[in-house]
Amino acid sequence: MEEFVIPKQAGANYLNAEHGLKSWLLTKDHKRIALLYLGAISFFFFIGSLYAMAIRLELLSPQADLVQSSTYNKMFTQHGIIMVFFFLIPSIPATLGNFLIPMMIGAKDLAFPRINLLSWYIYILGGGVTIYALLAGGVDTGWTFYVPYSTTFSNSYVIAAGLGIFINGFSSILTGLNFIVTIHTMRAPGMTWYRLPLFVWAHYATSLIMILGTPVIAITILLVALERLAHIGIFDPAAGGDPILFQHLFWFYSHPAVYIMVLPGMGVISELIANFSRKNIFGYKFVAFSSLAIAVFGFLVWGHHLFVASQSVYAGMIFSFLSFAVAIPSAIKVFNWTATLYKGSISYDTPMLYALGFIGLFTIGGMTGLFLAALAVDVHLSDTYFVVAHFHYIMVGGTLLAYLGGLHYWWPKISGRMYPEGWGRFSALVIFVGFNLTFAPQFVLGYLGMPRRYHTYPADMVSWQVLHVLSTAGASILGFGLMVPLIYLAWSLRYGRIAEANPWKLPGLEWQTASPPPTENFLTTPIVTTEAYEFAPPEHKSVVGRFARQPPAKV
Amino acid sequence: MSEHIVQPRVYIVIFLALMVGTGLTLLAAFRDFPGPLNVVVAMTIAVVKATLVVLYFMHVRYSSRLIWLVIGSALFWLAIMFALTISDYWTRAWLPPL
Amino acid sequence: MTERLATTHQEHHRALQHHFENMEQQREAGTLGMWVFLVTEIMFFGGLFLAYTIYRYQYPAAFASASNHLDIRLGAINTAVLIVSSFTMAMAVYSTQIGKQRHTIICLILTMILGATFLGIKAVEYHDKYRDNLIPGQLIPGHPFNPAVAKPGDTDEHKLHLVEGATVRNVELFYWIYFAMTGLHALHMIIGLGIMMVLTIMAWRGRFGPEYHAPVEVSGLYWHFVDIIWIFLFPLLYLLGRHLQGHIG
Amino acid sequence: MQSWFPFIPESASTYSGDVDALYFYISGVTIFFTLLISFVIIFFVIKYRRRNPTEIPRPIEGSMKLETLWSVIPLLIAMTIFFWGAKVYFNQYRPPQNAIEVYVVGKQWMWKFQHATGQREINELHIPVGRKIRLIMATEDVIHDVFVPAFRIKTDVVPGRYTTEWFEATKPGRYHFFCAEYCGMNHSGMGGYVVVMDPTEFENWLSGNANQMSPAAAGQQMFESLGCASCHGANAEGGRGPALLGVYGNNVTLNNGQTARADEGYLRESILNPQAKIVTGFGPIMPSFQGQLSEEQLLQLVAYVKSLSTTKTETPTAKPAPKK
Ligand code: HEA
Ligand code: HEA
Ligand code: HEC
Ligand code: CUA
Ligand SMILES: [Cu+2]
Repeated sequence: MEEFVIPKQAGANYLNAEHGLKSWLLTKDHKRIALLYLGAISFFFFIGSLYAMAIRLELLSPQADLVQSSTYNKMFTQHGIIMVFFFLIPSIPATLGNFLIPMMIGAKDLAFPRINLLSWYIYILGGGVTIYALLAGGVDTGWTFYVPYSTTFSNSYVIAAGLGIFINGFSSILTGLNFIVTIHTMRAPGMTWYRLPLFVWAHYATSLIMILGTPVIAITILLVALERLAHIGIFDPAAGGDPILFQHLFWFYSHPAVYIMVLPGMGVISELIANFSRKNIFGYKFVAFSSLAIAVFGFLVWGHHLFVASQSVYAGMIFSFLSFAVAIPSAIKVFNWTATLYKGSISYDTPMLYALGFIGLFTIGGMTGLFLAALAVDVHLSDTYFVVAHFHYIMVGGTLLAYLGGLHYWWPKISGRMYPEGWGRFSALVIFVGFNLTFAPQFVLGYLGMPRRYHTYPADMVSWQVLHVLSTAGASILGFGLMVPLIYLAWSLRYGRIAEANPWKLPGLEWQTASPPPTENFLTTPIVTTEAYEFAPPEHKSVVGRFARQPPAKV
Repeated sequence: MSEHIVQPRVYIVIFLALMVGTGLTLLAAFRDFPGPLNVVVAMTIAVVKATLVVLYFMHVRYSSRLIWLVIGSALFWLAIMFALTISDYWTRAWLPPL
Repeated sequence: MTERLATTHQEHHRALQHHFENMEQQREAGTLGMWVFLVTEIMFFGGLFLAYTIYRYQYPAAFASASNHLDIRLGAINTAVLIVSSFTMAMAVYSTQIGKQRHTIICLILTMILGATFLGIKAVEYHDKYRDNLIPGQLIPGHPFNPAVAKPGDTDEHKLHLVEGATVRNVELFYWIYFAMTGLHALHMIIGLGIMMVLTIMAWRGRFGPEYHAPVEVSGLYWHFVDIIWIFLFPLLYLLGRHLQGHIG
Repeated sequence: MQSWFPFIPESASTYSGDVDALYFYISGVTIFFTLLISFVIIFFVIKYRRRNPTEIPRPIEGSMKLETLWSVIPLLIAMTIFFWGAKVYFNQYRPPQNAIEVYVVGKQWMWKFQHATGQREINELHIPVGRKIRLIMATEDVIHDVFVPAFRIKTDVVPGRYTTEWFEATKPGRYHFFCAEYCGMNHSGMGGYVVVMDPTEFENWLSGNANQMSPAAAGQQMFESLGCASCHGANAEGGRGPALLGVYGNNVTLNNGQTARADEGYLRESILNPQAKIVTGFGPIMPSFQGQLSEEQLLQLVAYVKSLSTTKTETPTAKPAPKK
């Protein structure tokens, strides 16, 4: 790969190629669109976090003291809706994925740049409609929109919020479509499937879920909105409809959607683990195909959300069985990451700290999923704080950490500046500690019987309050920890050290061009002749001992 | 550009087959077949018609394996959705008392 | 492996977008993109088909009665209309492939006329349902679902003839699904007509030819897909209860 | 098990021990794997830390043996959890015979209970220790859920049908129960207590509240007032409609040749949507009572029809259940 011509730093890059607001709002450059997403997604994360803080404050005491029940219900609903649909699902794919997939496969752009821009506008439109719903009075159905509460009994802005999610769904579909077509048709010469970075594999699997699952939630939400509008009765028992059918349709998407949320994170982690230990990933094909396996099996387990919902006992058993089966590909990933560290050259840079944190927290989050997949235990744990802890462990401890890790890792490429390493490590540590303090107590709380979506709880449960106080304390530390990167990343845009083209000295294609990259990524179409994560040239494979010879100096 | 150009002759044959299929399904609808056979007959004809459209009008017969894979996965996922949802409705009444 | 990529030195086609290497890649991406999009459409309609299946299994009699009330003649005519339009669409693709743009334009216009005919007939059917008070729920404010039910022996076509075991409220469920499915289908037809309008204009301006016809081809895929949906909707909605007509209670 | 700080809730039903055992087992597996992975990672991270900025470690390709090992072992462990969980769940969800039945109606945001002997309660349920209790649950509006942490049980209450849940309490006491399916504004207030009493105490409680009409008796009155009797006969001995004696708990032959088991759900459907399943030998003449009955009244009618059957359900007297 020595033959790349790396553009001079001072030359034109995607950031300064054009100027003015219009050049951003009408851009078709995947890198600029990624930044548009980054901005919008951060905004939604901020809103969602405010709700989280309000929830935690309210739960400090058993009584209602900050807000009324109706407000509390809106808080967790809106927290859930914003975090899931407008933050976590688009987070890694639409920002890092958008930015990096074309670069990683050696393409100039995604296959459909205009559609890419369109999906951002759709996202903004969907987000706008949802924000309207929040401002107009909010929704209080829970992010799951269970009928008949959402169709007939709720007095809140269900239609507007549903419409927002419906619209946003098309953004997700179009992103997935764009990724799939791009990965199939736009790979550079020599970029075979097995040379793709695992980040790309993970996004391929994610896109599969996006295009196969999202249409189903779209039609389901549409039916809920119509039912609410016209009282037609498709899910209404009074007309012969069946509320459980809604739950099937909802979870047919929403369980796979949790893998939309975690697979891109896993892709980031594969990159981080391999690159920061300077090793090829252990069992490349297993890690690659486990992503596909998760995407496929992920569609077979949705009924584990209905174990106590009066689903057939036998269907429950099938779904439970399959839920255990889907744990295996995740296990394969965890073990392969761990094995990759073996005899590596491990650096302690901030992205790696996030990656290591991810493995631990994802393991806990995933393993607690097994409690919930075990039928008899789920009967006790369903709809308690155990579930809340389970999914925050994966979504916050897992995906959010992966997102932060990836953002730090690629920050030099994206912005052309380095972030301050010391602050980075410091905040990674604070976040790790704060996170565990927030959500570990909730496991205990859940087994003790505290139901979720509860504004108040019995005052005689002293142990419950103790755990809630711990959790709130943890959330404050977590919140502080999250604010630090927000500040120093913004700071670094101006004052950070100028980044080299390849600050981490890595073989990935995205590092073989300038930081920030030029508009069409590479000056000439690259020709790929090496495997992914190939640090040492092939002739070094035979060398005995832990290290190969000194590498040929990279530019 | 190695693309196959389907000749009008083929289109006409398929078109006629589709019309015949429509006629058949209409005729079959008024006959009382035993058991659930009415559904089976109607659906078989519909599937055949749809297959003809996909293979010839949509050129899939001459397309790459990738396109076959895409269509196959759509059908596979549809089957998952139906099979597992129906597994619930179907087995609800089975539970024997203790 | 030192040779540079064979960045085509041949003349760039003016329709080639900057980020593609050549027309072949662009066409491949377009076709794959449309197919992937159709997959999402299949899943989109799939949710409704699933609802249909579950409820039909639970309320076969009501579904048969409701289905029998639909106008089978109009339904059958519409099926034929759509099949013909699929044929003309296929011919439009063929004409572009062999470079006869005038034929393309004729075929597209025919397809549009047929599509519009379908929608017109659908509108007549919807109006019939409106007249018989079969619009479910409060979909049309002030015009609730309230069909007249025929007594045994009564042959009034505008009344609902209930098959043994059917109830009116489950008939309403059928009509809900009927309107949701045919409504979404019609929406897709309307979008298809819009696309075809654009294609016609492009063909008029002489944009297509043997090297560049992906837009016509890809739109054709879409149109055929809409046809396929109808191929399933017709028997499911119009036909499956017909043999029970003798059992009207 | 109550240490200085509780990590598990009180355990007060025959089922809670089973759930706890499985819970501890999975906890063990989880702790084992979490510690294992953490230790290995920390060990590697320290041992193989980067010592020289230019070093490049030797690539390692992967190992089929290891991959198999760490797929199969977790799979086997997962299967033990699956089978254990399924077994306990299966027993928990099969309706027991000879249980004391309590009718439960949930509505935003309260619970109404009615004992077979007529006592009504709101947000409180008194039951005897050591007897199987079966809750037959309906809701007037949205989905609710009866969750008793101390018994480790939970089942949604779904509009349009009956769901059931059963337990056998092992320790007298007052236990919290909660609504565990989000149901709107006052969801977190929709709970109360299950009061588990000694048999004699319970007997006293029953007789202290004995002035209410039993659901079956109330159902019988409605059977007349709603005109059911005009078709089914004053004593449900049959007429234009089928006799209802001995229907409950048996198989009914339908006019399409199929059979249906007459459980509570069937009786409910027969009253609300009589056209759905027609008894063989009868015409579809029974009118639907949809929209004319509250869930409570419906339960009373069902209770009455059930009382006509020989498949006896226990009455909540304090006789200890025959132990086998
Ligand atoms: C990114 C999000 C995410 C992910 C990845 C998962 C992953 C899993 N989830 Fe989770 N889940 C949610 C988000 C997620 N979940 C959310 C949001 C809810 C609540 C929704 C709501 O109601 O609001 C929920 C709820 C939920 C329930 C329903 C609980 C209830 O409401 O009653 C269940 C039940 O089975 C479940 C199971 C699982 C399982 C088995 C996995 C598995 O995929 C986990 C697999 C991973 C591992 C197992 C760890 C790695 C493995 C090892 C380290 C090796 C050792 C392994 C073995 C010995 C097997 N989840
Ligand atoms: C991506 C998904 C995601 C994320 C990131 C989070 C993040 C958090 N969540 Fe959330 N949560 C959900 C998804 C998520 N949650 C979902 C789906 C539900 C279910 C909803 C339902 O039941 O319908 C839920 C429900 C839920 C509950 C249960 C409510 C209930 O059932 O009654 C609780 C309670 O503690 C909670 C807490 C938190 C906390 C403390 C965080 C923390 O991690 C948040 C951390 C962030 C901060 C603390 C702020 C960071 C600060 C800044 C960004 C800068 C701020 C700057 C200034 C103030 C100047 N969440
Ligand atoms: C107009 C006459 C009529 C009235 C009034 C009527 N029924 Fe019926 N009922 C029938 C007939 C006929 C059948 C058998 C056909 C069927 O299953 O629909 C039947 C069936 C039933 C069944 C199912 C019996 C079985 O063997 O499976 C139940 C339970 C029942 N009725 C309860 C009631 C109750 C409770 C009421 C009053 C609220 C009532 N019926 C009012 C005529 C009537
Ligand atoms: Cu009732 Cu929650
Ligand atoms: Cu799930």
